[in-house]
Amino acid sequence: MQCLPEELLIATIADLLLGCRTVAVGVSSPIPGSAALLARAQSSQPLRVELLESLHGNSFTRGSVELFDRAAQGRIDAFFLGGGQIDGLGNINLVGAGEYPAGSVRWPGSFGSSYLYFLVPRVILFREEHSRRVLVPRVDFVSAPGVSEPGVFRRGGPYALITSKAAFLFDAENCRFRLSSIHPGHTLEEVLDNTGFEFDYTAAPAETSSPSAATLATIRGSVAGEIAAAYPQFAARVFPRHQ
Amino acid sequence: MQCLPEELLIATIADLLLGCRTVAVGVSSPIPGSAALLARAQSSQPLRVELLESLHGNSFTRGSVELFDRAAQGRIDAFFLGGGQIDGLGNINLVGAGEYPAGSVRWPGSFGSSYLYFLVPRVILFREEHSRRVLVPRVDFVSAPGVSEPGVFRRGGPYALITSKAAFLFDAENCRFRLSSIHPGHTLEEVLDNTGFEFDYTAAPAETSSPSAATLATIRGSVAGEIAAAYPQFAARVFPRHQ
Amino acid sequence: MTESNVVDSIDELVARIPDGARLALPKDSAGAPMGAVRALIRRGVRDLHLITVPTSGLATDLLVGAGSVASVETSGVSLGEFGGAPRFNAAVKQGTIAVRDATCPAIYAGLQAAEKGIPFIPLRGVIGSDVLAYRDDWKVIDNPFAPHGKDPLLVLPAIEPEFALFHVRRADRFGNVWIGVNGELAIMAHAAAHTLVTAEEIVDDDLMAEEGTAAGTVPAVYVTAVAQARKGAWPLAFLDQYPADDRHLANYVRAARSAEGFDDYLRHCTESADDT
Amino acid sequence: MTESNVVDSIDELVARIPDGARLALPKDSAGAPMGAVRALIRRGVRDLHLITVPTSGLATDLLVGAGSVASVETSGVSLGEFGGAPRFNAAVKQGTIAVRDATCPAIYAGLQAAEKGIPFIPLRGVIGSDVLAYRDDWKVIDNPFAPHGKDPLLVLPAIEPEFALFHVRRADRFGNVWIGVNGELAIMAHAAAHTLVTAEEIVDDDLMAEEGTAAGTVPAVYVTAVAQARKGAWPLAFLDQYPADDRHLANYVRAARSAEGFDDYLRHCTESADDT
Repeated sequence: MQCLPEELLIATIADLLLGCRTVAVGVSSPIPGSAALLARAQSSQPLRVELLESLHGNSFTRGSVELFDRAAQGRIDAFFLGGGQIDGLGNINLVGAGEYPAGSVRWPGSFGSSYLYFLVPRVILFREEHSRRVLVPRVDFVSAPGVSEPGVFRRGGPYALITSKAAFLFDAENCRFRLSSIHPGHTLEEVLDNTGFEFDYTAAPAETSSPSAATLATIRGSVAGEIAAAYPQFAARVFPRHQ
Repeated sequence: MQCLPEELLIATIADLLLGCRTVAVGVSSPIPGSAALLARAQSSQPLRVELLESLHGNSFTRGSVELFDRAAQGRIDAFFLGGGQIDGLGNINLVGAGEYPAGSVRWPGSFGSSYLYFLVPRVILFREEHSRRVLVPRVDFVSAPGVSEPGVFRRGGPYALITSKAAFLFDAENCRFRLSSIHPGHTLEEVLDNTGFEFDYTAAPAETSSPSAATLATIRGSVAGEIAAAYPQFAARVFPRHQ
Repeated sequence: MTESNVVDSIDELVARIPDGARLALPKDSAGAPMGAVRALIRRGVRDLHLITVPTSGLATDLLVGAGSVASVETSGVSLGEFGGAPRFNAAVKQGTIAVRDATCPAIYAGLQAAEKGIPFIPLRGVIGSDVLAYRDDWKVIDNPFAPHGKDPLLVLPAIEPEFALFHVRRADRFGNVWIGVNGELAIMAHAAAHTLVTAEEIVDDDLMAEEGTAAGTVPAVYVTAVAQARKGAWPLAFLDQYPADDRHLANYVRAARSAEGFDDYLRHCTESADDT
Repeated sequence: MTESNVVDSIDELVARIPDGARLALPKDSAGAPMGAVRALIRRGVRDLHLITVPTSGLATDLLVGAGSVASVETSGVSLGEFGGAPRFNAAVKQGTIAVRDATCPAIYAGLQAAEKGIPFIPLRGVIGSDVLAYRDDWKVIDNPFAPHGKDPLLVLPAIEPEFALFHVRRADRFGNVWIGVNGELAIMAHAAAHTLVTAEEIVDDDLMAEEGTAAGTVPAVYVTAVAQARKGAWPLAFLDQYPADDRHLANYVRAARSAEGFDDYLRHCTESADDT
C-alpha cells in the first residue's frame, strides 16, 4: 500500500512499543508521538500515552518533574530520544559538535536524556537524517551514554534506532547496533555509505514492512486527529486531508 | 485586671513572639495558637500565623510537608513544642517514660520536634503542668535535644519555657534555663519545689505581668473568635461569653 | 485512555492487601480510610507493617487492637483531644508490635525519596536525638558539599510502601481522585507501588478535564483501585465534609481501655460493611 | 492576613532584581515572563546568572543577546519549531557567557533540595555522561545504603535562586498566584529567596478561600511581588490563553541571526512597557 515516509516511520516505531503499558513522548516529537498513539490504538491491553508537549495530552498534575519521577518509579516503559550525533555504542549528543563548550555547532542541550536513558527500560532513538554527520564513530559530547560500567544503576538504555533509511536494534550484550530492516527504496550499500559507525548486518537485510491498509487508516484517522492537537503544523503537512 | 490563667499564658507567650514575621502552631495547641493570634493583633508589622490544625487557618496548599520545608527555608520564625518530660538542657521527651520502647508510659511520639527544634529560630516550650514529673533532671528519651555539639547544623532551639507557674528563658550559651518571672499567685519556693532540674534565678524574681485591659479585650474579642474555628472545645470552655 | 479502576465495594478494595503488606496510612485528620480499615479487620488481615504519614490515631489503634499489625513506623499515634491511643500504647508496652519511632519530616522525606526513585535523602536536624539512636536503618554521613570542616548530616533510606490507602471526598469514574490541598496524599500515591482509595462520592465528570480540578487531583495512573465509601472516615471528622462523632469516640476510648472492651467494640463495629 | 504584594507595573517589579542576581526562569511553554524580561532589558540589567527550569528559549535568548547574562545553567535552550536559540548559541561559541550544561531532572532535584532545605540530593543516571564530566560542582559518592558492593550515585548541590520570575494566568489582590497543574512553578517559588510574578489578570477574589482554587495556588507567603502584565508571555504561546505569535517569532529568528539584526529587534521591542 502506498504510504508517506512519515507513515512508514510511525508504523515501524509503533511496532517497537508492543507490550508497553505507558509510553512517554518528549518535546518536538510528532512522529514518535503519532507512533505511540498508533500503538495505543492497536494494543489489546491498556496503553497509556503521555505527550509532554500537549496541554491536554498528559496526566501530569504536579508539573513536568513528574515525568522524571514516574520514570524513576518504573511507571514509564518507553521513551524517545534523538541526537545531533549518535554513535555505535548508543551514545547520544544533544549539546554540540566540536570541542566543548565553544564548539563549531551548539545544539539545544541534553534535556532529560542523561537521566531517562538510564531509567526508562525501552528507549527508542529516532533521527530522520541518516548521514555520517549524524551517525558518527564517536560523539563529541556524551549527553547520555548508551552503555554503563558494571555496578552503575541502569534499568534501561537504547532499544532501537530508527532513521529515514533503516531500523536498527541495539544488542546490549555486545554494545552494538544490528541492522534489522531497510526502508523501501533504500539499499544496504546506501545505509553503509551513510553510517559512520560499525554495526552488524546480514548480506540480505529485510525490508521494513509497509503499514497495512488498516494501520494506515488508523494513522490517517484517529492518530492524525489526536496528534494535531499537539503538533498542528506537522499534522497539517502530513495529514492535510484530515484537516 | 482580673484574668483567667489561660489569658495570662496567652499574653505571656504573645510577648515572646515580638518581631516574628511568621509563627506556626502545631496540633493540640489552643493556648499557643491564641497567643500567636494575639501577637498578630498587636504587631505593628505584618505577622503571619499558620495554624496547622485548622482547615482554613493556614496557607499550605501542597500538604503538611510544607510546614517542614518552610521551616528549612527559613520562613518560620517561631514554633511551640511541649513534652511529657522536659529537662534543664532543654531536651524534650514526647515518646514515653521509663526504658524505651516498652516503658512505663507511652506518649504519642516525637512528631516534628526532632527536626523543628533545629530549624525554627525561636522554639517556645509550653507545658501547663509544672511538676517534678514533667520537669525532670534528665529526660528518659530525647525526642529532640535542647543543645547540639559544635559543628552540627542548628538554626534554632529552646527560647523560653512557659508553665502554669512561671516563665523561663533559655540561656543558650550556658545551656540552662533562667527563671524570668513567676505568675501571680505562685512563689519561688513553689517553683523550686516543683522543678526537677536546676535553673538560674534571682532571690526576688519578677512577677509575670498581667495583661492590660486592652490586651484582654483583644483576647476575648478577635482572638477568641478566631481560635474557636480551630479549637471549639477550648474556646467554649475559656471564652464562654464569646460563644 | 485507560480502563476504569473503580471497584464495587471496600471489601473488594482491601482484598488486594495481603497479610504482611507494607501499608501507608495518612493522619487521622486528612483522609484516614476508616471504612476500609474496618473492612481490613473484617477480613482478618495479619502482620501489617504500617507507615503512618506522618502520624495516625484511630486507624492505627483499631488495626493494632485487632491484632492485624506487626510493626508501625510513626511520628506519633494519638487520638488527639480524646487522649492517647489505648491499644497502640498497650501493644507497645507489651512488646506485641515493633515501633519504629520517626519524626514527621523524616517520613515525608523518605516517601519523597521513593517518589523520586532515589535510594536515600538527607534531612537536617534529628542528630543527637534518641529517635536517631534507635533507628539502625538511618545513618549520619559527612555532607560531601560542606564548604569547610565537618558537617554531619542525617540520611534516610527511601520509604517504599507496597500499598497506600486513603479516603478522599471525590473520585471520578475513571479512577482519578481529588485531594485538594492535601498534597501528602499525592506523595503517598507516588511513592507506593499500589494505591487504594475510598471516596465519599464517585462522579461522572472527568476530574482531569478541567485544570481547576486537575490541579488537586491524583490521576488514575497512580491509583490501583477506588471504591465508594460514604462517611468513609467515620467516626473521625473529615475535612469540610462532616465533624467527628464525638460520642462514638468517647465510647471507644472507654471501651478500648481493656482488651476485652476493645474486642466488644470491634464486634459491634466491624461486623458488616454497612457500618455507619 | 498580610499586606498586599501587588505592585503597579512590571518595571517596578523587575527593579527588585539587582545586577548579578541568580535568577530562575521557567521554560518557554509554561509561564515565561516575556514582558518582565523586556522590562529587565529595558532597565539594562547586567551579569545575571540564569537557571532555566529546566529549559528555556526566547526568554534566555533575549537576555543573552542584550548582554544581560554572565552564566546560564540549563538543560536546553531552543526556540522549538523555530530552531536553535541564535543569540544564546552565538554567545556560547564566542565564550561571552558561561554555560553549565545540566539535565532536566537535575535542575528539578537541585531546586527540590533547596525547597527542603537540604544541602544536596541524589539522582540516578547521568554517570558516564559528559554532562557530569564538565560539572565540577557535582559529585559521585557511594550510596551509603547499598545492600552489597559499590553503588556509585550522583549527588547534586541544592540550587538556591535569589529570584524566581514567572508569568501566570491569574493572581489575586492578596498576591496569591494560580499555577494550576504547573507544579514546577511552586518548586521554583519555594526554592527561591524571592519570587516575582506577572499575571494576565489580578482578580478581587481570594484564591485561597476555596480549596478548588487553593490546590493550584502558590500562596502569597512565597511571593515577593506581583504585577499585572496582559499578554505577559507574548510573543510566546501561553497555555490555554493565546497561541504563539508565529510571524513575530519568525521575524525574530531572521533578525537575531546577526548581532546587528538582534539589536534592531531589541530597539523596537523593548522601548516601552506597552510592548504588545
